[in-house]
Amino acid sequence: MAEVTFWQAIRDALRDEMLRDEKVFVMGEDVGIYGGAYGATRDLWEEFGSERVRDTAISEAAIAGAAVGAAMCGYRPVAEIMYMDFLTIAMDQFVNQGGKNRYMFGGKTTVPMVLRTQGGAGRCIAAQHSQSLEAWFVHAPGVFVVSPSNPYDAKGLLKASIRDDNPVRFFEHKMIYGMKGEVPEEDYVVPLGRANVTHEGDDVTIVIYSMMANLALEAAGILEQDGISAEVIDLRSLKPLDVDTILRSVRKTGRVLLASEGCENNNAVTEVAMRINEHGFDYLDAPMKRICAADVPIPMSPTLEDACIPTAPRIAEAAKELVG
Amino acid sequence: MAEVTFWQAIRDALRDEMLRDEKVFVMGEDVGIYGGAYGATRDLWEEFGSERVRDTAISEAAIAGAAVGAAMCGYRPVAEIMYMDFLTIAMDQFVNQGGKNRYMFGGKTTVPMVLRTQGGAGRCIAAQHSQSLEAWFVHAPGVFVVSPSNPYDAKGLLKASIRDDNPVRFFEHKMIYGMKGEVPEEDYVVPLGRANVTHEGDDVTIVIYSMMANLALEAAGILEQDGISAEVIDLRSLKPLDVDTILRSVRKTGRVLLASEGCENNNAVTEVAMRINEHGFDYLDAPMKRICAADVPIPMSPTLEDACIPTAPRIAEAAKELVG
Amino acid sequence: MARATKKAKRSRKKTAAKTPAARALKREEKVHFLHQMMQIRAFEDKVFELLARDVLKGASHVYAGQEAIAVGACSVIEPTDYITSTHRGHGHCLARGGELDRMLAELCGKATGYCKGRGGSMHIADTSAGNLGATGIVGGNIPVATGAGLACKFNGRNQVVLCFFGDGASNNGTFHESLNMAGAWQLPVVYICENNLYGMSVSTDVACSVKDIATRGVAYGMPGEIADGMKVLEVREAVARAVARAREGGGPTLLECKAYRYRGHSRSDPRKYRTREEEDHWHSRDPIEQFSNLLVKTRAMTRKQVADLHVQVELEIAAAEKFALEESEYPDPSELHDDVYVGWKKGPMGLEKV
Amino acid sequence: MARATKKAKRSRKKTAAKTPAARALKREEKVHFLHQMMQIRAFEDKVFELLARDVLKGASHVYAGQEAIAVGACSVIEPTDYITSTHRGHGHCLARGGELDRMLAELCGKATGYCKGRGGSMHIADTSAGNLGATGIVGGNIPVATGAGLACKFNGRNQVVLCFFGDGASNNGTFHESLNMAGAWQLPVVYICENNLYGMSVSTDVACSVKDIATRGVAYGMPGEIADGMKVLEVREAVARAVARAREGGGPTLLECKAYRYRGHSRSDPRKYRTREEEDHWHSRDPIEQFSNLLVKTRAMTRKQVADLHVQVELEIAAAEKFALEESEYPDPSELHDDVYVGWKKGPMGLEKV
Ligand SMILES: Cc1ncc(C[n+]2csc(CCOP(=O)(O)OP(=O)(O)O)c2C)c(N)n1
Ligand SMILES: Cc1ncc(C[n+]2csc(CCOP(=O)(O)OP(=O)(O)O)c2C)c(N)n1
Ligand SMILES: [Mg+2]
Ligand SMILES: [Mg+2]
Repeated sequence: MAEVTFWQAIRDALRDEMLRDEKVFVMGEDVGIYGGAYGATRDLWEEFGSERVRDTAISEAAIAGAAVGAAMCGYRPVAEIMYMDFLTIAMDQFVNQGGKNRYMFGGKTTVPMVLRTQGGAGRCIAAQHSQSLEAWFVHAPGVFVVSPSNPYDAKGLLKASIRDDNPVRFFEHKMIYGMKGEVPEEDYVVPLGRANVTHEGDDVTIVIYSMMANLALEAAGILEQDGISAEVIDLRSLKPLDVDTILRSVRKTGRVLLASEGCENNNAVTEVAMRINEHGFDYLDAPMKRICAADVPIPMSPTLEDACIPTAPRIAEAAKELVG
Repeated sequence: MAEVTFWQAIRDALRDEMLRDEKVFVMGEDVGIYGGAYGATRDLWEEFGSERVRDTAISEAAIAGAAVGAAMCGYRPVAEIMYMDFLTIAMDQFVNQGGKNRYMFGGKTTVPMVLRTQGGAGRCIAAQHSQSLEAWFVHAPGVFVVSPSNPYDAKGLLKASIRDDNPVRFFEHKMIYGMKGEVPEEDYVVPLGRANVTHEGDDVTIVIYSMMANLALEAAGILEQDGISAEVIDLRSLKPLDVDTILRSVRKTGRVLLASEGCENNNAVTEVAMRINEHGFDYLDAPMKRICAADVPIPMSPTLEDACIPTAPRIAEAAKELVG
Repeated sequence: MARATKKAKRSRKKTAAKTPAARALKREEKVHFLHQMMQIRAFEDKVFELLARDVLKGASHVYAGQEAIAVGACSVIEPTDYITSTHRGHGHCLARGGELDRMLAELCGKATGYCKGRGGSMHIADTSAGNLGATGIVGGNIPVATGAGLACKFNGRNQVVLCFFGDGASNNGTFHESLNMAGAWQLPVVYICENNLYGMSVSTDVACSVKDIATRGVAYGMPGEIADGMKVLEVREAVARAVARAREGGGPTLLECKAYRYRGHSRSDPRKYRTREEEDHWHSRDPIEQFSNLLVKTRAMTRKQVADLHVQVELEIAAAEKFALEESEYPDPSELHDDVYVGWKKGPMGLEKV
Repeated sequence: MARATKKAKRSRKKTAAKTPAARALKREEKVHFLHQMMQIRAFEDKVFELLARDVLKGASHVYAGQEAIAVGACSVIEPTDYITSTHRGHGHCLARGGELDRMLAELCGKATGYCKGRGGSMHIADTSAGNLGATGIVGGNIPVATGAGLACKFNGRNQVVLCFFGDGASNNGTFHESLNMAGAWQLPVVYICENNLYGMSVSTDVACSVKDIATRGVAYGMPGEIADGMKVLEVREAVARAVARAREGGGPTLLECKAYRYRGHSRSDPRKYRTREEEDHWHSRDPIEQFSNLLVKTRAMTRKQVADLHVQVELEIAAAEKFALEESEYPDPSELHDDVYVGWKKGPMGLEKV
C-alpha cells in the first residue's frame, strides 16, 4: 500500500469516481487550476478540464443550489465550499432544498450530491475560518454527515458518499490535509454509518470524530502510561450514527468522554451523549463528560486559540478525571 | 390587568419600546401596512410611519446584516424574519457577523439587535414553514436565544431583549399568537436567563419552552388524574440557560422529560439533558427521555403533521413511562 | 458599463434577426391554451372556496390573473425540458401537464396527491414530467434551476429550463448569484420573472430599486426582455425566442412578464396596500377574457364554444374535487418516516440500513 | 428597462453638473496621501516577510497594488463617517487613520492589537474611529455597511458610509440584496468595488457575467462609475462626487476602481492563473510610482523628498515591528471568555450575570 497524504486521498477518490462515472463532477471556488484552497482537487483540472472541474464565482448559495438541481437531473455533483464557515450562506439551499426535496416530493426524486467542506481550528485564522458546524447538519433531516480523520477513511468514505443516493455533507479538517497514511490503490469504500474502534480499552470510552480522533489516540497513549485503558471510537459518520458500536463499548467501560472541536453548547457529540443516556443509561458509572471548543468565537491569537480547543493532554486529563 | 393576545403583547412591547427609545425601530417583510404575517406589528406603521416601521424587500441576508450595521452605529433594530425557516438565508449575517463582531473586535462594539421570528408546526404548511431551529443558535456563540410561551412572558421578554446589549434571537410560535393571557399595562420586564416553574410537582420534571410549555401544562393535568405529579419548567431562554432552576427540580424528582418541536436529532433540549448529566447525574433515577418532532422534514398532510410533533397526550404518555 | 450593455444589446439584435418566432399555431393548440388557462382559473377559484370553507388546510397562494404566463411559457417546451416553480405554483404545474385531481389531492394532503400529501400546495413536483418542483422559499429554486441548466449543458441534448419566480424574488441574493452563474456559463435557462407588482403587501415601488426587473439582465450580460403577461401569445413568442436562443447555445434570458395577482396574498388578506381602481384596471385586461375574445374575433372559436369550454372545465374541477375530497385518503401516520433517506430507515436506536 | 437606466443617467448628469469636485488640495495633503500609500506598501511588505519567516501566524491578504483606492477614498470623508472593510483590509484601516503598531500587533495576535489579538488580520476594527471592521466573509460586510447607511439616514447628521469590497464579492448575494436595499431607500453609502481582476485564482472573465462591475449599478437605479484605481487623485475625485451626492440625499453610488493585487492570494500561491506579462503591465502603472512622479513633476516634492519619505516609512515600520514583536505580549489564556456577551460571563454551570 502506498503512503499518501489526506489531501491526496481526497483527490484520488474524486479522480477514481470521475473516471468510473461520467455523471460525477466537481464544482466550487478555486477548485480548478488552483487545485483547491487546501489542495484537495490538485491536478484534476488538468486531467478533466474546466467543464467537469468547474471554478465558480463566490456564490455559495448558487453553488449549493446548482448542485441540488444538477443532482435532481441525474448528475452526481461534488460541490466544495471552501470553509465550513461559509456554509452559513448556503444553509437554505443545503437544508431546505437539498435535504428535503426527496421527502417533500413524495420520494419521487433523489439528490445524490456531496458537499465537501473544510473546517476546524489550529491555523490562527479566527472566528470566521475555524468553525466546526456539524451540529447544524446533524439537526437537519434528510442529509448525512460524514467526517474522516485519516487518509484511508477519507478515500473510502468519500467514494461511499459519492455513490450514495442521499445528500452527504463531507467535512474535512484543515489540520489533517498533510497527514500521511496507508491507502490502497485498488477500489474500496468505507461504508457510511459505521464507527471505527481505533484503540481498544476497558476503562473509558472516548467518542470522537475528525481531527479529535487523532488527538484521542495520542491521549490514549498518555493514559496508558498512567495505567488507564481507553477505548477510542472514531465515529466517521455523525449521521447515520453507529449507536451499536458505541453502546457495546460503554457497556464495557461504563464511562464516556466525548470530544469535538465545535463549540460546546449543543455540540454534535451532545446527541451521542443523549443516545447513550437513552439506550445505555444503566451501563453508566459516572456522568458523561465532554470536551469541546469553548463557547466563544474562535479567537485568532495563538495563545487564545490554543486555550479554546481540546488538545491531546486535555483529553487525557478529562479521561483521567472521569476514571479517577 | 387586561386580557390580551400573544400578538398584541408582542405589538405592545414593540410600541412601548419605540416610544421609550427613539433608537428602536422595526424592519422586515410586510411589517408595515400589512402588520406582519401574524399580526405582531399591527398598527405600528400607522403610529410610527414607514421610516421606523420599515417594509423591506425579500432579502433576508440584507435584513439581518443591516440590523447588525445599524446596531453597531447606535440603533436598536428589531428585525423580523417572517418564518424561522428563512433564517437559513441569513445565517451568515446573524451568526458570523452579528454574533461575533463584539468578541472579534476586542469587546469594542456592541450589537444590540433583536431578531424576531416565527416558527413551529401546526398549520399544515409543510417542511419549509414549520421548523423550530433554535438548536442552531444555541450552538452559535455570541447570541442569546429566547422563546416565550404566553402573552405575559412575550411582552416582558421582548422588552428585556430590546433593552439588552446582546444580539437576541426571539422566537415566537405560530400557534400561540391567538392565545390570551393577563398582561399588565405598566412597564415590566421578564429577565433573560430565568426559567419559570409553571407547575409544581415531585414525580417528574418536564423541561420545555415555547408552545410545548402550554402542552406540558395540559399534560400535567392529565398526569394529575393518574396520580402523577409533574413539575413543568418553561425555559423561556434557551441561552442563557437557567441551570439552577432545572437542577433544583431534578434533585427533587429524579426523572426528566424534555420536549421540543424541533427535530429530535441534536435538538436544543439535548443541551439541557447534557447539563443535567454533567451537574445532576446523581439525582437521576432513570434515563432522561425526550419527545421531539420526528427527524423528518415536517410533512404537510394533517395526519402526518400530527404524527410528527409532540402533543399533550404524548407528553403525558412519555412522562408516565418515565415514572412507571 | 460599455461591454455588457453592448453585449446584451448585440445578443438581443442578433436574436431578433435570427431566432424563429414561435411557429404558427394550429386551432386545437389555441383552444388548448384557453382550456388550460380556464382550468387554472377554475382550480384556483375552487382552492379559494375550499380555503374559505376550511376544507383545505395550509397555505395556498393562488395563480389567478397570471395564467397566461405559465400557459404561454410551458407551451413552448418539450417533455424532456425542465421547469422550476414557486410558492404560487399551481399554474405552472397544470401548464406543465399536471392533472387536476392529483394536484387538488396534494393540496388536501391526501395520499393520492403528487407528493403523497407530504408537500401540499407549496411543494408540488412531478420530476418524471420535467417539473422539478415548487418551493416555499421565495427565490429558493433559482439556483436549483441553474443547476438543472448545467445538467442540460452537460447532457448535450439541447434541453432547456424555464425558471419561474416573482418580482419579490428578484431582490433575493439567490437571483443574483444564479443569473451571474448562468450568464458566466451560458446556461440554457430562461428566467421568467412574473412581476405582479407585489411581494405580499410590499409593492415593487417600495422594495425594488428599479421599475422593470428586466433592467437587471444587463448586470449579467444577458438579454432582459419584457412581455405583457396578460397575453398568452405574447408570452409564448417571447419565451420561444429565449428558448431558441438557449438551444442554440446563446445562453440565458431574463424575461419579465407583467401581470397581476388577482387575489390577496392569503385568504385573510384585506389588500389594504392597493386600490380598487388598480384591481379594476387589471381585471379589465383579464388574460382569459382577452384570449377568448381574440379567438372569437379571429373565428377560431365561437362564443358558444367558449361557453361550452367553461362548462367542461367546471365538470373537470368537480371531478377533481370529488377525487381529492371523497375518493382519496389521508396518508397513514405510519408513513411518517418513509422516503427521508434512500436505503435507510428509522429503527429503535436511529437510522438502520434497509 | 427604461426608467431605471434613465434615472441613473439623469442622476449621473445632474451630479456631474452640480456636485463640487474634490476641493483643491494643499501640498501637505498630497504628501500625506503619498505617505499613507507608502506606509501601506511597506506594511504589507513587512507582513509578507513575517509570513514567510513564519513569525506571523494565520492568513493575511495583502493590499499591495491597491493603495490608491483606500487612500483616495478615505481622504474624502470626515471622522464622523464610517467605513467597512474586507479580508484584504489593512489598507483601509491605515487610510482611515489606523496606527501601524497596533495594526501589526493585531496581526500578530498580541494583546496590544486593535482587537486584543482576537481578530487578527481579517477582523481589524476601530469602531470609535468610524472603522466598522473587516470581515473574513467575502461580501459579508456589504449588508452591515448598508445598515450603517440606514443609521446615517436616521441620524440626519449628513454622515456617509464607504463600503469596500472586491470584484469577487460582487457575485455574492449580499451585494445584490444590499445594493437593492440602498437603492430603494436612497441610503448614503458609496459602494467601492476594488476590481483587481481576480477572486483568489478565478478571474472575473470566468466568474463574472459582466466585464465591468459598474454595469451593475443600473440594476439598482444607482450610478455605476469606473475609476482608475491606480491613481489616487482619480479615486478621490470619484469618491468625492459620490459622497457629495450621498450627503445631498442623492443616494448610493456603485464605484468600480480598477486595480491589481500584486501578491499571490496567500503566501504559497504560485499564481499559475496569471501571466508574468500581466503582472508587469500593472507594476508599470504602480500607484505609488505614478503619484510620486506626479508630485515631482508638479514640483510639490523633490526626488530627494520622496526618497526621504521612503526612509521615514521604513523607520515607522521598524518601530511598529518592534512594538508588535518585542514589546507586546500575547493575551493571557484567561481572557478566552471575555467580551462574548455584555453583562454575562462564563460560570461553572454556564453563563452567569456579572
Ligand atoms: C425567503 C422567503 N422570504 C419570505 C417568504 C414569505 N413570502 C411568501 S410569498 C412572499 C411574496 C413573494 O413575492 P413574489 O416573489 O413577488 O411572488 P408573488 O407572491 O407575488 O407571486 C413572501 C414574502 C418566503 N416564503 N420565503
Ligand atoms: C463567503 C466567502 N467565500 C469564499 C471565501 C474565500 N476567499 C477569501 S478571499 C477570496 C477572493 C475574494 O475575491 P475579491 O472579492 O475579488 O477580493 P480580493 O481578494 O480580490 O481582494 C475568496 C474566495 C471567503 N472568505 N468568503
Ligand atoms: Mg410578486
Ligand atoms: Mg478581487
